[in-house]
Amino acid sequence: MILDVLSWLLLSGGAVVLVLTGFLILRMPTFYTRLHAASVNETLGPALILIGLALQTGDYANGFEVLLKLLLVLVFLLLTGPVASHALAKAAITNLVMPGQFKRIQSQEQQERERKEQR
Amino acid sequence: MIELLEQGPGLYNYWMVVVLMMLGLYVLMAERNLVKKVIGLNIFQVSVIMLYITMGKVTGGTAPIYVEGSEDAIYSNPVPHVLMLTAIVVGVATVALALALVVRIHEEFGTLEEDEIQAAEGHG
Amino acid sequence: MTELMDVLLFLFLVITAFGIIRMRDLFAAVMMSGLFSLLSACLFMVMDAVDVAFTEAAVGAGISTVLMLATLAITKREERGDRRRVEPLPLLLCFAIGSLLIYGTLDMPAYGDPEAPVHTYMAPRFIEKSKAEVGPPNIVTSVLASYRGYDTFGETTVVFTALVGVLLLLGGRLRLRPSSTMDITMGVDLRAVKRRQAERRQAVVDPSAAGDDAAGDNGGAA
Amino acid sequence: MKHNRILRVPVKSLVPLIMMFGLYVQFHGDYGPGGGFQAGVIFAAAIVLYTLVFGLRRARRAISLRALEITVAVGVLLYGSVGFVTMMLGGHFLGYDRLAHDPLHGQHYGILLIELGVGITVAGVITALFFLFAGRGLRPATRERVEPEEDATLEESFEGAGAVEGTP
Amino acid sequence: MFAVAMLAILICMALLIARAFTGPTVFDRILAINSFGTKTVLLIAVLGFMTGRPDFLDLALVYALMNFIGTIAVLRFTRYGDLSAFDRVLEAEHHTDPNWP
Repeated sequence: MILDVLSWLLLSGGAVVLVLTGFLILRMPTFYTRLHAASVNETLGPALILIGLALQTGDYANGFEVLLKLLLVLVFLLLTGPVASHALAKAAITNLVMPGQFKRIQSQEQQERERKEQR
Repeated sequence: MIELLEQGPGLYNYWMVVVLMMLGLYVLMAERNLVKKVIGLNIFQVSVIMLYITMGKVTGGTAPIYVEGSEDAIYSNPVPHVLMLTAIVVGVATVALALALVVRIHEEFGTLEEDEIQAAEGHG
Repeated sequence: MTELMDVLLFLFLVITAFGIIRMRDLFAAVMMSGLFSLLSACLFMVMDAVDVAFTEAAVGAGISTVLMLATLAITKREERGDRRRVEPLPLLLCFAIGSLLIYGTLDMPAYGDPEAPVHTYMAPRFIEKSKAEVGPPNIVTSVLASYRGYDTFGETTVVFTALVGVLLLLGGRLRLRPSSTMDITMGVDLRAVKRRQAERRQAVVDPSAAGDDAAGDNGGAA
Repeated sequence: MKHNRILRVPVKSLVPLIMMFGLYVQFHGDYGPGGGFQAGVIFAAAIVLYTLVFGLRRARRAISLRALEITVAVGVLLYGSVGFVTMMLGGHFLGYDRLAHDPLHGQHYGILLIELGVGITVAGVITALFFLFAGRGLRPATRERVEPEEDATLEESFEGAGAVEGTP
Repeated sequence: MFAVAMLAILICMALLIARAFTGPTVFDRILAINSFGTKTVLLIAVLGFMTGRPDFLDLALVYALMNFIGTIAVLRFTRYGDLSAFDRVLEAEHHTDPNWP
């Protein structure tokens, strides 16, 4: 029972995190701020949801196996997500601009948008 | 919306499959860029696979792997799955070969646009 | 809920396909095709095709994308951007064929209908007997490997043949070309190296005949 | 500065784990989703990941294309020879019942063997495809061709350089 | 309660697809697609629990793995414009750095 409540809390918490960060990814003004939202979306959201699911495994016959696999997935996501985010940020810094120079990013976005409108 | 949820999607899947198929066909016919054509081929292929898998689904069924300890479980049809498994494998082989051809064509003509290649060959 | 997922995912899939078609940047199109493949794998999962979802995820999202990226790296990144108009004839043809096909689907059994003709022949037999006849709990594996073993043999051969084709097209003799070696040696011009070597060899050759033999042997052995 | 240390450390530890997972998929395919093809792709994916992070030359030093060609052929041959052996034992082509006294055991061995054949073939093919496509990139895509003969002499002279200099 | 999580995942997917299409720079697209891969992993996991057969988590692992490989490949491409020319960088490092393995 307690496990159920806890799992429900974790799942709904994960859902809220996912939706909020999803909106942030869509609405944030610059790339680096979006990256900030996305890394939360890639680590905290899955962690909450997967732990919430892991608390439910007691109901199943092969629960232990499922629990093990869930934890494996969680570890894998927590290992690769930040690495991918880091590589992305690094690639963006070398190819795009430094994070401080927001104006240049914005003007670049502006240019891209204008070019799109022209097409 | 509520009716849809009660009755299930009905023929919706087939229509979406047809739309996807036509998108793929349009790319194959109208696009001049060869890499884009390969992508269109991919879309077409996925639509065909989707058609088969849609047909294999049984309402209330589960994946065709025996559930331990239950005799009366309903399973989805495994035959389309097997056929499409083969199709995906052959599809990736096709894509790889097509991409190799694209690479060779680019090395030979320096372009990926079909009309330019035809012009370079002299009957464009 | 599963029906809603089905509807939404199909909608996403079609939107993604539209987006891919409209994209001029090939690199972006390839990335979006990776997304397309992930979405379709989700749909297979929803429609109970676990093995197909497995394969599509492994192939479409991973290997296909990587191969296409490698192709783009060798060729061009951008599509030629001068034509932006829609071609009328193919569009018309697509509409015609599409409406015919949709007319054809009106007679199809509804999604998930257990009485559909597909489910009345072959499949029940496989589902009932495969445990006793073949053994593995995964029916797909037993059909794939045992009942339809020829088919899988053909598939393996096709994959093998594709590799042979690609080897013929891209392989050649398997060593680095001079220009690429130049790339790797950080811009050291191999042709200059070669010229210098030839000069040096000439210098070795000229004073005595014995040096000639030694240099020739070494060159030949290498 | 070390190049991409953050990428390298996790990838180095991930690659063997991914290969092990590929083997799990290969031999667990009877009981759950998976099988030869998927396992081959996952196995190849591990090599692709290694190549992407550590470079093509290092990967090729570990696995040469020649070896891959042989591997692929061995996979197809394994599949075909299972069918041949069942014919030799008096059954149909790929009728695994004859492989053991108990038909069910025979089926089990047969499926295991041919899945192994498929897995070996696919792993080899995918890795070789990636090597071929990525290795092509080493040559800048220009229209001028390098003639094979000239190519050979260049390489010869480059390799023989040490020898020539070593002869006083 | 699984339905809530599933709905959230689907909404997040829609938002990410929107970002992947509007994304002004390439990196926005990569970011969106990478996050999308994680969402598919979650979708598989939650779907298994929703349909009462949570034993297909191997798939989730494969999705996560392939997503990671795809992201790394795309980043290689944006960084070096090539999947193999970065060998140069690695080789150079190899020559200058005595501690390199």
